[in-house]
Amino acid sequence: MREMIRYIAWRFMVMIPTLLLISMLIFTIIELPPGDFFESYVEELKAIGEKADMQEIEDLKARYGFDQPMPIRYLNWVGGMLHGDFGYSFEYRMPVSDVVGDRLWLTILVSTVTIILTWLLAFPIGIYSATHQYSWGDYGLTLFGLIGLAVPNFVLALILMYLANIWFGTSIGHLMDQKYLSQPMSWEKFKSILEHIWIPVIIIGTAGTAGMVRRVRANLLDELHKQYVMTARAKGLHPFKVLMKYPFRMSLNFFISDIGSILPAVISGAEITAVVLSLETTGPMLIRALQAQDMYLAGSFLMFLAFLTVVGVLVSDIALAILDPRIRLRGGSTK
Amino acid sequence: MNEQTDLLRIEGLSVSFPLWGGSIHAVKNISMRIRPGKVTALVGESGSGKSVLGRAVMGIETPAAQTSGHIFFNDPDTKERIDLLALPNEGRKMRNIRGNRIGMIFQEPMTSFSPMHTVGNQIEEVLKIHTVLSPKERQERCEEMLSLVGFSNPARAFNMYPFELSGGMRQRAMIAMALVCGPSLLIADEPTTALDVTIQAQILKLLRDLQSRLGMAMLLITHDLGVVASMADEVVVVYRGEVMEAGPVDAIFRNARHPYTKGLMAAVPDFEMPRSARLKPLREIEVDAVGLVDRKKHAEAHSDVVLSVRNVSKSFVTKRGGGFGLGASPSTLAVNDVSFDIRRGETLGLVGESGCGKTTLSKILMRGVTADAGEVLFQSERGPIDVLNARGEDLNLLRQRIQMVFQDPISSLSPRMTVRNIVSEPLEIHQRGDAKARLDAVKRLIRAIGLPENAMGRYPHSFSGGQRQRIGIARALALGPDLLICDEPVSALDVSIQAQILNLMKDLKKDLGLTYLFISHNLAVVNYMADRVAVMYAGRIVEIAPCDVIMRNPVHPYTKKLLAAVPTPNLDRPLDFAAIGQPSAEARKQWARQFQEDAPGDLAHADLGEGHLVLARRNVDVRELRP
Amino acid sequence: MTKPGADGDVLPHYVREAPFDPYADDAASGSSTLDEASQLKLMWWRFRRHKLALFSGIALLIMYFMIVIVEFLAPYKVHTRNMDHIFAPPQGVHLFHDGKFVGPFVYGQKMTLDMTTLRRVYSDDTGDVQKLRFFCRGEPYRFWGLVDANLHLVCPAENGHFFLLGTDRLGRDIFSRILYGARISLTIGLLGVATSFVLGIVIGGLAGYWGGWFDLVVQRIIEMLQSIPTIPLWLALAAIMPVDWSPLLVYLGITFILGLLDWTGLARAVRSKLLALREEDYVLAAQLMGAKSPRIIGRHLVPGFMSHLIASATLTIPSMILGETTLSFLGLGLRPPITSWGVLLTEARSVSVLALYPWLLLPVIPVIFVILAFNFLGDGLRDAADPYK
Amino acid sequence: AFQDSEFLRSGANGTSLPPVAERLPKSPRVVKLAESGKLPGRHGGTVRMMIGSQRDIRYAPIFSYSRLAGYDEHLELKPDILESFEIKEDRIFTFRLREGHKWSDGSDFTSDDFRYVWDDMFHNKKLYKGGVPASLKIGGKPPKFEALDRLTVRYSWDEANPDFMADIASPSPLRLMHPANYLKQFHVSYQTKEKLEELIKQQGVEDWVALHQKMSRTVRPENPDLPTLDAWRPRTAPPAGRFVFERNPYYHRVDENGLQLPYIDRIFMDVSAGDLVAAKTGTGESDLQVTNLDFADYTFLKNAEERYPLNVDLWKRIQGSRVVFFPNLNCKDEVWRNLWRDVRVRRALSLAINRREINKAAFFGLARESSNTILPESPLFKPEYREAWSAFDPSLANKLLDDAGLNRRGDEGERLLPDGRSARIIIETAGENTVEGDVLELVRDHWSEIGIKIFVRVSQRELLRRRVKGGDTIMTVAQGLDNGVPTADMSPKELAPTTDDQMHWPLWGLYHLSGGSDGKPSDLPEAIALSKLFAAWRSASSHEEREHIWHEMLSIYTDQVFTIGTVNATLQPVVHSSRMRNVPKDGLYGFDPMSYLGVYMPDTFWYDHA
Ligand SMILES: Nc1ncnc2c1ncn2[C@@H]1O[C@H](COP(=O)(O)OP(=O)(O)OP(=O)(O)O)[C@@H](O)[C@H]1O
Ligand SMILES: Nc1ncnc2c1ncn2[C@@H]1O[C@H](COP(=O)(O)OP(=O)(O)OP(=O)(O)O)[C@@H](O)[C@H]1O
Ligand SMILES: [Mg+2]
Ligand SMILES: [Mg+2]
Ligand code: NI
Repeated sequence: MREMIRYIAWRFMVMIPTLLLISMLIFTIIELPPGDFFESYVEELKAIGEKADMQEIEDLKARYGFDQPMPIRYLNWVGGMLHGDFGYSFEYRMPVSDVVGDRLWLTILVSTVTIILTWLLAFPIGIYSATHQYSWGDYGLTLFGLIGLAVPNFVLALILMYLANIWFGTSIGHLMDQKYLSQPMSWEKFKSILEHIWIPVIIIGTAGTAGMVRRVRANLLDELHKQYVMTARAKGLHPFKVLMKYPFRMSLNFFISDIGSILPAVISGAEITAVVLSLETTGPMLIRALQAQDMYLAGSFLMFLAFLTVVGVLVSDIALAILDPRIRLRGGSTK
Repeated sequence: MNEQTDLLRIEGLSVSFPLWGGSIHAVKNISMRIRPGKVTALVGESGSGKSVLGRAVMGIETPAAQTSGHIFFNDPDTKERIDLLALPNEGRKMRNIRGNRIGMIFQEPMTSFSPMHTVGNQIEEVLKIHTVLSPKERQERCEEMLSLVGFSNPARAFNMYPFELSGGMRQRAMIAMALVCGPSLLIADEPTTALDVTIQAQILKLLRDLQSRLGMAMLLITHDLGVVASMADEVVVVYRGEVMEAGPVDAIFRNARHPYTKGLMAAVPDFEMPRSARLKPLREIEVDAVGLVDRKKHAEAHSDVVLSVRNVSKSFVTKRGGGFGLGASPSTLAVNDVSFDIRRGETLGLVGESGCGKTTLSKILMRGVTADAGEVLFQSERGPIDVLNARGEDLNLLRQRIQMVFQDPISSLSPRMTVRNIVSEPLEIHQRGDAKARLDAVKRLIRAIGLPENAMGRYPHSFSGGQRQRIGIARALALGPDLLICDEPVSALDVSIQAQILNLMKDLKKDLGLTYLFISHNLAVVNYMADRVAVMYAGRIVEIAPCDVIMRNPVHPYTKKLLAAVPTPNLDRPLDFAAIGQPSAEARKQWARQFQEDAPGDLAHADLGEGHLVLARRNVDVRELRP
Repeated sequence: MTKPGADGDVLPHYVREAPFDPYADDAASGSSTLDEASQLKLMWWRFRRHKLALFSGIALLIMYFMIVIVEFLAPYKVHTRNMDHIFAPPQGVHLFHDGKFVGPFVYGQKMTLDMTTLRRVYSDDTGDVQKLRFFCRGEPYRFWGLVDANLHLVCPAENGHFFLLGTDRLGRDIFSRILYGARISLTIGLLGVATSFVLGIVIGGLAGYWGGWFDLVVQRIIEMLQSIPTIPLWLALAAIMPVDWSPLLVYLGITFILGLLDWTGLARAVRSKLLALREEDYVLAAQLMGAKSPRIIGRHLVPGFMSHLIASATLTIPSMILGETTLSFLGLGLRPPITSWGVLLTEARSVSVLALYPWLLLPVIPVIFVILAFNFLGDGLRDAADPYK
Repeated sequence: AFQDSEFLRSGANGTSLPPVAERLPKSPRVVKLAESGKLPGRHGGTVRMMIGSQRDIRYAPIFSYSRLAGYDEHLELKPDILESFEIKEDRIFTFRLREGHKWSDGSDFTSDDFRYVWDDMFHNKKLYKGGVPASLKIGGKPPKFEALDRLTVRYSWDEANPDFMADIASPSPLRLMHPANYLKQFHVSYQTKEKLEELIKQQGVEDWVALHQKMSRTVRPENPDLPTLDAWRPRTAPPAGRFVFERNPYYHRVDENGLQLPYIDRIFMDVSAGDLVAAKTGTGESDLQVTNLDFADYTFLKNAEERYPLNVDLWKRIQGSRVVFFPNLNCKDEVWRNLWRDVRVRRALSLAINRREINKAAFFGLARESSNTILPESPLFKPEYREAWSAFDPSLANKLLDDAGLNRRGDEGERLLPDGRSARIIIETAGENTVEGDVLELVRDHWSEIGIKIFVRVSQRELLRRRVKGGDTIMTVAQGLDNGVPTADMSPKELAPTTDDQMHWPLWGLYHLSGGSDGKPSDLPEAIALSKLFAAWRSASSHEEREHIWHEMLSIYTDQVFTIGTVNATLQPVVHSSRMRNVPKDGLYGFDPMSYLGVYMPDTFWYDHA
């Protein structure tokens, strides 16, 4: 136990340089495409023939140090973030934290609902598939899941959206009817959200669920024949409980090792879907920010994801050690 | 009908495993019975279907197995007669019988526990399923059971993970698990193979007690005819899935009639045997020991000591038990300041109590476990190699020159490699010969250990315990090492096959000059094999001497107790459970003062001459030690 | 054999009468065909039993063979436009005309322009029977860009048309385009899968097996890579790809780099599995035999969770095949004239296309088919490698 | 006899307002609908529109199109906010405001609002570092500003500034006036330090400059408090998914019946993904949609007419050409540069394009095959401009190429360049629409007929621009002339090298733009001629003279085929609720000078039987 606490503390220490490195990486990635926000902004305006407000652009450029060399800009950015100042969105012309606003909550809503639904579906189905290998049920569910996997998300999104509109008259796209968009929460709005949310959840969730089902199944199949399963059966344990307590727990290994990337994966997997469905989540905003090189918005957002990942990885490592006592996190291999 | 019916009647049971191009008939039309409160011993050659039969009774054979026949179980509680085979396999009724009415001790305790859960959790589970006790009561019951099976600190053992236990400890935990519900039938598949004779006696005594107190019947599957003689009421002898001879224990032991039974009896090594005599296996396998392994004659090293061990220590910290960061986790001193030499061409026997650190020690010698302190030197033709710190070429050399047979055969074999790949792996690693030469070598080895050649294409899990053990031996022999560390190499073998293997090992030693470190609980085997014997107790070597000396003239009280506890396959010399079935921690208190340790560092080795060393108080007079 | 005495009786001393020969062949052990077979051969034998997997494997082989001779199989070339058949719906293949058997034929399509909705309306002209020709001379092509030829498996009737799956907005035959698209979809994506697998297993394997500082470093790298979503990476990569690369090369590069970045999830799974497995005795046994890390990982540890690997691989394939659909949403990725299934699918990017010309979604079918095939193949491989089967 | 909207009278919104007659200027602008063939209407209703992103609320002031002076449907310049204006020698511009005209908050709109911009903004070194905006300077010199009285202002230059009025009437004009009353609170000169600090903090900005900028933005109406003169005033502060605009109670236009415009009370701008707009419009979620729709969506939308109360019309786009090939006359590749400078090569490529096929495939045959030039809707149009080298004549093209020295052929029948390379053009595009892709697909075949192979590369727009300017591209694809319906009074700058955005001669354009400090002077006689003509236009003093110059430039431009056009007058679906009146059946669709809907006066659109 004490070792574990020491390990956690130590890992927290390691997190600092990791995050620093990540921030550098993110910064470079954002800076990689040629030009900066203002250039692309001006280009975009020009494309439709509009003139840009050069005065303000010059001002912003100077204020945000676009004339300064890259390392200085990097330091400014990181320094700001440490103070809780996530920078300024040029596109929205307001502080990043204001821009993200509601979207963050909606993103978290969609993501959690998706993740939970994925788990709720994937585990039972995976277990069923493994224990009833090659039954019709197994084949049917596999087929279903794989079709979900094989149809690109955007196609699925278009189809569902179209059908939902035709069958249920659900308005196309978005997380709620547009009339509720900037309204405070109300029963009506909630209902509208419920009416809309299932589409993105299904779309984002299918691929993940199918993948998870296949993985759970595969891992369980590997464990089902182990001697300790026999032991457990010899105790007279109910087969389902046997399954849950022993092979299933063993097979969770892969799942737990992945905790760190679940959230980022769901969020980035949802990006295209969110764009197609025009969801009020952070995905489209991130893509837009990236394309427009609205660097503070994109950067801070990516940093947020990175932070989630890093914490997720830590949680995953700790959970692994708790799950499987054989795992020694610190030591090297014996030999 | 008689008033007292059979507890279990097996009628015409057959079990077969489909396999490529045919199937394996592991059990062929066997009928037998077990009477309430009695012990039926099932003996037979390794691979003859004993374990399969046991599993079939429990209904937990792999689904791939095809089973036919009847297994009637007369539940003494409900007075019902149930055909276990006819019950739905995972039905409530069957589950209620499993673990509750019929307990099972698996042959391979090492792998039978889930590595993810503590021993306590897994034992307690049985109670959770079948009783309505509160968690606290359950834990108490478990701890009580654990202490009955010889854990000196049951509360601690409760919280340990299986891989933190020694082989014998796991086996005892397994026994505790099987017994914790007080079943009316216990299927004990080799319950004492990993136990030293003193603990074995203790366990047998426990079983006896339960038998008489609760009327528990037992199907005792064992190779140890001594145990059979001491425990069994009826004996069934099986060979290749069929019953050869069956009858009351008296009839079998005093009047064995079937050639197989007779052969079995004859193959038992015993203390009276001259050391040079060969054991008489049922079937002698012609093995050309020299041609068997590809052993390059290396230039003889200067020293006649192959391996010298100096002051080696190792302690383990357990994963759980330390509470939440409070206080240091308790650590076990598994090996405590051990020093000895192994001379070229000799066999050093290592015996000792279960959990005393033999396996740990042997792994340290192989660098499988890193020692906390100490030094191990291996003498090669290139001069001495510091085993614990060797690198590069030296290490590579070591890996070829020292091989090990693991105590736990199944877990030391990669589950996803066929036997052929397993046995040829060392050859591949060290690039001996080409593919064809390797295949030939594998074939020779497989034959030498008495397995059919078709075993090569099968995976480890489809073998019997004894067969797997032999695969492990074949693998260890493949490279023709200088030093072979055998951790209980024959514990799962019936006496006949054991004789075969021991003969083989002796031949190799004679012809190729192999050196063995031979860890065993079977003192008769040690007596037969070893030139010198070291006795370990609680991480220390308490006595080391040439074999004869130890066997006839032991000095240390533990050694004495050990020798007294050896069961013999002789109905006239049953074990005196009352005397020897005493837990070792208690026995220790009765040791003479000169062997007791009051403070660390009290004890040192006293030289009694002829290479006979005994661990005793520093200042003790050597003469005092001799009784 | 005999009964073991009646209930409760004293057991009679039974001795089997049959002659006993300890040297007799062990009848308990089955055949001997296995003797010499290597593990691979054994697996192959077992794989063969898995009919669905075998079938899938063969189907995939056929598909891979087909992409070699696409020019011959496709009735049209990939860019052949039929300006008079823009957005033509799929043509049904008929066998009987007027109750008479004619062999496979299609009816000619009549197109009328609906000037209010600006839509081309097609109807079957049942008077115009266009018999399909087989092994025929049709549109000339350059086989593999080397040999000029004009032999096709099937061609439309002279002066006729044959659009099995309809046409797109430039009147290009979707069926032919799917066939051509297979070339890229079935090859490039797999490169990414392969890269990410090799890396995932090697790096994850070493990290899990060695642990210690190596693991620490690898885990931090993984954290870094995982924390950056693919889309910014894509954008950044696309920006730094040399501009004078052809789109195909760029896509190849991106897939490859994605493969280089995609290994993290797998690596973590491998690692965490190995962290547990490396404590097993058989690993110790291999170590003590002197096996080096790659061998231990490759021969002992990785097979232990083959199922997971196979499942992961089959799951990655669709995302690689369809990877470019995401890319094209960002305005990157493959572009016409390069044709892949993903490119074909992105043509159906809007609800209006979906509503009006649903046949543009047909390229989904080969994708589903391939993924199913890979999946069942994976199942078969899994079972073949499973010793317990 | 002025009438108010129910919406305002109900008082639900805002505090009670003065009666409508007091809110209107003394002499409001009376829009005579019946005269222009439209129907006078009634008040009421809400219009839902969709925008592709939040920043597209910038369409609001464009649609609303209230300018000091603006174009009408016939592109004639009329005073709008101004009561009248007076121009002398194209130098002196005198504006007269309407008496009693008020900002949307009820404060007076006077010459002080101009003065504020001139003195307190343009001449504030903090707000405008470079002083008066460049577009107001002629020959580097700003005009003289005078506020003659409360309602009269004057801007006068030393030289002619013929662009001034066009700029004022453009979709996004330079703002000469701002609500001084409101803005003074954010200005150091008028506000106490403490109060300013407080406001800065409240708005989360860094200093008063940013504060002032933020509060005074008009291009994107993000500040709902900023008083406006537009028909609808913003009510929503971003970020939001729906932006609400409400009628401006002080709007200065009335219809002939005395109803204060706009008819429509509210506008909702709903943010949606650009790709979804068509789909949503097709399900009746938009009452008036022009942006984010494409010709390809027409069929879908038209089908939706059956299910939803929609009307789908087709307007004409005013671009000179929908897809244009720009040979880069400034490219680094010397061989190509020389070829491009040879007019025969440019003409040959133009002749080799089968424009009919493009029209048929991509535009249902409804667009017009044309070079990149002005449309018949422009008074300057002549058929010869359209037909210049735009017929499909591959044999002539072949001949021209042979003559130009590209007569050697390679193995695959492709022409060889003078240096022996095969004639392969890498065409670069920002790849923003499918039409371009389709046209390229077709042109690939057309040009391969004359032995020219093309390869398409897509890069990001900025990257593309950079490469063009750097001379790294040989040929690019983009849209044609922005304004295809110019009058002689509009600047012909697009025809001459004037900016570095001109992808056929970026360096020459840059030279002009930088006043000679950057780029390169054009050395092609025809280009030089165009520059000269452009200069002449700027100093021309009469309409006729300008018209003459226009024609001359057009004829050089099209005859020289500096840019290779394909089709123009492509169609743009415009969707409106079937109950909405006064939306023209066919209009011209474009940014400048149409301001999209602007010149058609959306404030006169109204709902029937609402
Ligand atoms: N799952 C299986 N698949 C195929 N064959 C099996 C399987 N399990 C056991 N066998 C075979 O059945 C036979 C009997 O095995 P069993 O384990 O019962 O032997 P045993 O009598 O217990 O031997 P030992 O004393 O060595 O433990 C052996 O030949 C073994 O190879
Ligand atoms: N990985 C471990 N973690 C913690 N304790 C361990 C570990 N391995 C062994 N031990 C402890 O070390 C002691 C010695 O174990 P070892 O396996 O060497 O015994 P052994 O002499 O081989 O016993 P047996 O005869 O029962 O196999 C035991 O008390 C055991 O609990
Ligand atoms: Mg057995
Ligand atoms: Mg041991
Ligand atoms: Ni209309």
